[in-house]
Amino acid sequence: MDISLNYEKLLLGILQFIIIIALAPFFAGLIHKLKQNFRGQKGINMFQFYFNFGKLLRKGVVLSDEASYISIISPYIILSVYLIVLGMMPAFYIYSLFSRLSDIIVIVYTLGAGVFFLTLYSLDQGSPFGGLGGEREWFFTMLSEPSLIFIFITLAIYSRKGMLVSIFDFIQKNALGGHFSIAIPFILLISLFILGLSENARIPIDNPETHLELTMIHEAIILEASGKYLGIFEYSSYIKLSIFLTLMSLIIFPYIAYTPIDIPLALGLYIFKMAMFCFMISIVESLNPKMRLFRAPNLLSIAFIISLIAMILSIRGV
Amino acid sequence: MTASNSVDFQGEPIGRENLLETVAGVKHEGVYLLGIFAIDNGDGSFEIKYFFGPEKNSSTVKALSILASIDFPSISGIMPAAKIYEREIMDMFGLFPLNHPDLKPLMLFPENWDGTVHPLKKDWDKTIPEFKKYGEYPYKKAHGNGVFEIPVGPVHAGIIEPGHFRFSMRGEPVLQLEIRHFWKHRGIEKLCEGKTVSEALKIVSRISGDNSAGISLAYLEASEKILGIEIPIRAKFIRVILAEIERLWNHVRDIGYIFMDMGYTPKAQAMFVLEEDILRLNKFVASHRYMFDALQLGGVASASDIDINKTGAIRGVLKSAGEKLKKAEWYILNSPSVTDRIELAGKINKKTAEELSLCGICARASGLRRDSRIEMPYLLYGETVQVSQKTFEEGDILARTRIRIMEAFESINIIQNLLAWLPESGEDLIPKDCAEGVPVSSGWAIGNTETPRGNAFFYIKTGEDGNIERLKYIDPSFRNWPSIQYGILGGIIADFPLVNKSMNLSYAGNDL
Amino acid sequence: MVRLAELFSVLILISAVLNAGSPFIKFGIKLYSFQSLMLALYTLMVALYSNTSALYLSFLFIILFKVVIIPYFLFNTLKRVEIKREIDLALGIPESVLFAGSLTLLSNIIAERVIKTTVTFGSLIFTISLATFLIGAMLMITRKTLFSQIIGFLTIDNAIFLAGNSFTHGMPLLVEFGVLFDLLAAVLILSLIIIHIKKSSLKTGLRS
Amino acid sequence: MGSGTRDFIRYTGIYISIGAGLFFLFFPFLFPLKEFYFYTFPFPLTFKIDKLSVFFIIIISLISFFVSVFSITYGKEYREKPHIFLLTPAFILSMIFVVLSNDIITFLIFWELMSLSSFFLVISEGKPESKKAGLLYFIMTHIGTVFITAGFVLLYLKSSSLSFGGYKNIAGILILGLMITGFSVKAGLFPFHVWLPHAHPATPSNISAIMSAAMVNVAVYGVIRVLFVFGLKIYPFLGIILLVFGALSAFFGIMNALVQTDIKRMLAFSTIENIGIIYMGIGLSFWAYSTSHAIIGSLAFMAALLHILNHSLSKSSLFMGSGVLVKNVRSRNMEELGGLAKRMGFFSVLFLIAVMSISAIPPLNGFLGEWYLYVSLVGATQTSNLYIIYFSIISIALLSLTGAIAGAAFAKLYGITFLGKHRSEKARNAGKTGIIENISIFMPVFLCVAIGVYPYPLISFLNGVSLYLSGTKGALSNSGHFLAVQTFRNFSYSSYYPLLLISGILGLLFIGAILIKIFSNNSLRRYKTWGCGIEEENRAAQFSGSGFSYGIMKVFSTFYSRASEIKFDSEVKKYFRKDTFYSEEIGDILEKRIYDPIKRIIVKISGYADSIFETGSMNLSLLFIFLALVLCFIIYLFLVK
Repeated sequence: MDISLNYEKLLLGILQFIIIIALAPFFAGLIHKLKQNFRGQKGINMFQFYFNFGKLLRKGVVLSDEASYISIISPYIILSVYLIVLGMMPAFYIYSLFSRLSDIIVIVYTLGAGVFFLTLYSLDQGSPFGGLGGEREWFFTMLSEPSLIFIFITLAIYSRKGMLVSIFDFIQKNALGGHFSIAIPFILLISLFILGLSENARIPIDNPETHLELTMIHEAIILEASGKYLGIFEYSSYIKLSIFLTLMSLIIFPYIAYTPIDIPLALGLYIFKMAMFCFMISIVESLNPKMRLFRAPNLLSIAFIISLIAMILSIRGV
Repeated sequence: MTASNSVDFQGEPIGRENLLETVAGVKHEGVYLLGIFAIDNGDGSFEIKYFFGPEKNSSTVKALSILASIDFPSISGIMPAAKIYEREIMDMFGLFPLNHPDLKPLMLFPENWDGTVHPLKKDWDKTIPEFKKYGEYPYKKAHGNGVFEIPVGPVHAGIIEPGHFRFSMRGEPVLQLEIRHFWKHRGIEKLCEGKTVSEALKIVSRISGDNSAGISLAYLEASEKILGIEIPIRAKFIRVILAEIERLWNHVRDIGYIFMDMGYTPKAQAMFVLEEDILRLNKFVASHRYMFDALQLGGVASASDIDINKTGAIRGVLKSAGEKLKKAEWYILNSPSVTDRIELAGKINKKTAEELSLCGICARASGLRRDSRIEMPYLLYGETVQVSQKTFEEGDILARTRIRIMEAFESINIIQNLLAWLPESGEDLIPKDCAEGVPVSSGWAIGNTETPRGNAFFYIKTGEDGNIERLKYIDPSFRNWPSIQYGILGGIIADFPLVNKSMNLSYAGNDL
Repeated sequence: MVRLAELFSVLILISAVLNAGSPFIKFGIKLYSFQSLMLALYTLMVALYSNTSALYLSFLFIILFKVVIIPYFLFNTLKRVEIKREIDLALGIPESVLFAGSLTLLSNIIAERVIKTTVTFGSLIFTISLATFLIGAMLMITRKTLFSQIIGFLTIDNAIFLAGNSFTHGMPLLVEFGVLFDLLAAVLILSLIIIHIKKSSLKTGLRS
Repeated sequence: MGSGTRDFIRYTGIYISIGAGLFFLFFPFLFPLKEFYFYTFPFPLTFKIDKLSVFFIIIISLISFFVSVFSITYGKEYREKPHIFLLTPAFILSMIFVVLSNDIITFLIFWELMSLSSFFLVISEGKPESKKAGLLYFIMTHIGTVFITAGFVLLYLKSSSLSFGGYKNIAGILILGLMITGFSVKAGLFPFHVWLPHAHPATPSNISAIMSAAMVNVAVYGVIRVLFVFGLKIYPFLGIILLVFGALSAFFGIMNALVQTDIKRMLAFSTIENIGIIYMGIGLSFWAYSTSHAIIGSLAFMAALLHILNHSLSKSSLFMGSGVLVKNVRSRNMEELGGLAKRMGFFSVLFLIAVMSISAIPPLNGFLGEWYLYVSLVGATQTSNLYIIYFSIISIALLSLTGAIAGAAFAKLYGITFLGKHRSEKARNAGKTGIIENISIFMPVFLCVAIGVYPYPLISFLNGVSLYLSGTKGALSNSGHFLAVQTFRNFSYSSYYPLLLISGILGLLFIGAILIKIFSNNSLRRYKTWGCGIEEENRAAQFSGSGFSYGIMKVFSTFYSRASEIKFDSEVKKYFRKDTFYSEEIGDILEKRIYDPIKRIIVKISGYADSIFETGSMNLSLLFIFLALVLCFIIYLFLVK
């Protein structure tokens, strides 16, 4: 595909970027709301996480005495790292803002940079809980990164393209004809779903709602954050969730607009698909207890082997 | 009446040189420690009393006592469970336990309390020492390259009571755990001194909100024995029904928390809804959600009388409780992910449980057959109500949770039976002589009942004027807290909240 | 149709891998049932594709025996012996899952080397049936409790069915029926053995 | 020797090193592609500059220059041992001459000089541990030299020429095997790496920087020259073997690096990891050239060359950084450091960038090499050879695992060392870093950033090197704005725009920071870290390095030899324990399981032989020597045939 830019593409790319950033807290809120409904609670407002973000911005920051420059820069770095990955996703319009950057290896390693700074942040305040979270974060990242790379490389081999934008361009164009397997996207989706749960600190790997310092992962890392920094961390986690959900929605059924006319339909479908995955995640979270910490490798190894099988199949040219 | 809570007591203190020998002999008989406490005789001498649980096939409590003035021999080497009691005596009376293997302050923190002021001595003039730092608390240390500590509490992230846990770790496994509690000592024992028996009841029933009925019953057992009050049969029925409703409520809530802490929130919510139903039932039956003031000296309050309406309400709640508990049990036994989460974690083996004289759920899950309702029957237990005992050998979270569920079913059964056999209404709830005015009598007695957490133990001594001279309460949580560290040792720290919740010990009851 | 057949065959393999990754017996039986359902659907696709009437019957038999009756028997036995999960695996879960993955790689190599003959949907089916076969064998070797070994055995059987159905456009119906019946008998006998072992040694539990 | 003389010797040595570094940095540009002869007795020494040696000379002299500048102030630590600074220029020059040399004799002479001078540098601290490490290094490096010499002898027999010029494409599998084994011992490839984690911590930091960032590259140079210049490109399986050993080395090295608490030992293991990644590139490239997949070959070769450069830059700055830490804090143990970021502002930022570079975080240079490697591995899965497909799948898995664990290991290194509270009094009283030290670390770090952000000139240079060696044009297109490579059969490109990535991240960072600044409450208050309501100064109450690596270590526990012990006060029952003493030793499993038993066997045999020689007669020992000679002849006969 042609990835050269003109003003229209750039403008629409920026528009798409802003829309998916703005939607990110909504999906996180939707999952929360659905989970509460499954429990028989009335639940929060679906837009609650926007209010939370606003409230956190209005609050002042309390910074630890021990904090160095890492505490001040890393929230912004993490936010921009996740933003740039989100900006690569052709969520509903093919020429995404950073479509040129969307090489598969770059995506995985850029996400890794986010984890790197997150764990540095966790160690910066000299709090025991932060390090506990950082250790577990790396533990799960290490287990899930090979699967993530395998998933992306499978997609690349499957479509014989190296960039995310071209990959989904290929899948969409060939979805209805040609030699096209539904087995590979299906099993990739299983693997990606497990990874999405683990990377976004969801049950059964982590419990996002707990107050127990000793069992949590993501929340333990940002335990010392307050005010706008906490707000940035929260927003970054919504964006990360959005990245994974968008990937899933693209793999299962890509419908991406090429011209401005198609955008409304594609946007509608995008929101619908995302809501579907939110629903699925909330069901999984309601039906499963949190795993024991050292049982998680079982689940993640299954994700790895499934993506490996997908890769073998894609190399065979199924 | 069978001999309820009879005490095998020689009356005269034995010589302190014979103490260790006697205790070793007592231990050899296989009994466990109920409590150790001191009494200030007012003349510079102190009497230290030792109470031991009954032997098999007997319901008689063993007791010993020695006299002391400055120090007393420690029996912790023989009975490790005595450790905390002796530290408490050192704090409260200034008596020094000789040869104590792990001596440091228990309740009075050197960080802000003058260690030379001992509040339970009769000569303390109630002046509080100046608030300043007097010393350091010697925490246990773990040494080694890369070993670090995680101090948790006393202020927690959630709304729970204060307690300090200090983990020494190297990665995830816990190398050592030290617990330091008693952050909000209320001075209840001192407060009750000089009060009349019925005044003290109000204080005592509020020691630990969720075990109000159980603790009050133990107090009433003791005080009614001193005063020689015979309780009407209908009052006995109502007392047992209330106690069992309280047990059911506690167990339902604790099972809910187990689900909550493993992140299985929908099931937890089902349990919490049931808990709320029972609390509302409490309000309807006993006119208070936590059953405060439902029990009175000699019987029960007239507001807690169980009429036909209340019977119906209770039966309705019991029915839904039975159904919901069945479901919870199914999930715990049959859902592999749930079972996997709680199996083999937080294991307290039988030997540790025995050495630390555990009680209640924790003891029964570790294979000890301890239940005051069977061992030292009181009220209707042992006659009208036959409690069947459940024990597990495993001692892990699963065993404790299963015992909770089984006991909740047992409670439902007991309540249903008692409701069916409840004597005609219209009988007295309080004996005539008691209703007119509380009789005055001097003497001492003990009361021991099974609260949802284990056995609550009261020792009450009244003076010539009928007022309380010394009141000692020993909560099940006080006995069980020290065992929690042996449950997590070698396990990983992420399991600790579940281990803690599965025991669900009280901070308030622990810290009087 | 071919794509759907592919999907079902891949899901057979995936469920075998999941079986290697789960220490829970009940889940294993459910997975076996699911796997058989996929096998049945695959057979249906082959039947539609090649229009062989014998395969329709085979589809029905698989549904009847493998999806319904055998899991039912297994559940029944499980209920009577009351074991919930196996505690002693000879190989840890992540290791056995990785082992299953390498077996898939291996069978892919073998398939590429060996298969020259025409098979209904290419050598993919051979890879998958071989991999499923090997994972089933691995389950039988690495698990210590009899139940999981039975599941491994049944997985092997499914793999053979898969291969058989794709090689010759279905085995002769009589043979297939005979095999199914044989299988049922085997499961019944094994269930009896399990119950017997359980009764004779209540304390020691189920160790084969 | 008075202190004045010692200082004079020291400074002389340092300035000679700086001069040598600077001279040889520009030397290739002054005399491009020339040959030199020095007629000395009894053999002439011949040297030649070609594109491959230019690349390595530049790296070696660059690193030597940086480290020598660093030594100006750091050298004061070793005021009492001026001979270190006389040996250093000898070491540097011998490395450069090894790379330059154009015949067997010259090569072996300078190789031996390099080994000897580095051996003396390893034992220069004079501590028992450094003597032990030096001995191990000496033995291992000579085993390697034996293999290399054997390979050269065979080459000579085959071509009857001493000069490298006569060896083009004649080396068969035996020669390649021998020489690669020999060079791999020096490079510290798994499973010959045992000397490396002992030698680096025992050596002064400036020397370990040169050893890790330059000397190891000399060995890699040998491998590349032997494989691509001397080697017959008809052994594709050799490439696969190198690929697999490279992947194992990378994985094994980083697994061990993760659990170390000694900074220099950890960096040494990281060297093993990076050598593994370089070998992966070399192996894959050799395979591809042997099977005429020129595109994949040039990509993989590019990955190897880039990684050699990146590793040298970041590793030298990290080793210099560890020297600064040792100098200012007097401890190499991470568990005793902490909180240094506030005390050493600029230095901590430099260290952070070096750490990010070596853990391959985009858009720094470390990522660039790994990106090429991934792309070439993905390309290899598209070929029709079954073995390379499967081995590249396995390599991708191991490489990604390595990448993730490297992130963890270096986050731990930086986080535990520089962040949090100070973990000991030593760290509290840490001194400030000097300007010269900062400058000497800043130079490689700046190059790291520059290469990461604007690699285009470098890529064209490396393209030239690869073109020189392979003779085929690669598929790298360098249009000045992005790096594009053809990966797949059907004319598809993958591309990486480092400039766009960095400007995108910085732009978003800038916009985000401004927006948040405008819309947020900017009040900031400093307070103590949350201690759960306890008011106490507790340094132990923060996460430790050993704790940080626990989770990963637990999952891969089979890869470690781990012995832990808890000691209690054994007199009392468990209910009254006061203090717990925990000790844990995590060792290299290969060393424990293979090398130590071999050592024991050798000691046993030599003891046995000793007893024979003591009791036996002269004849018996002569018989042994005779038998050894006969054996040599037999081997010779077989080899020549």
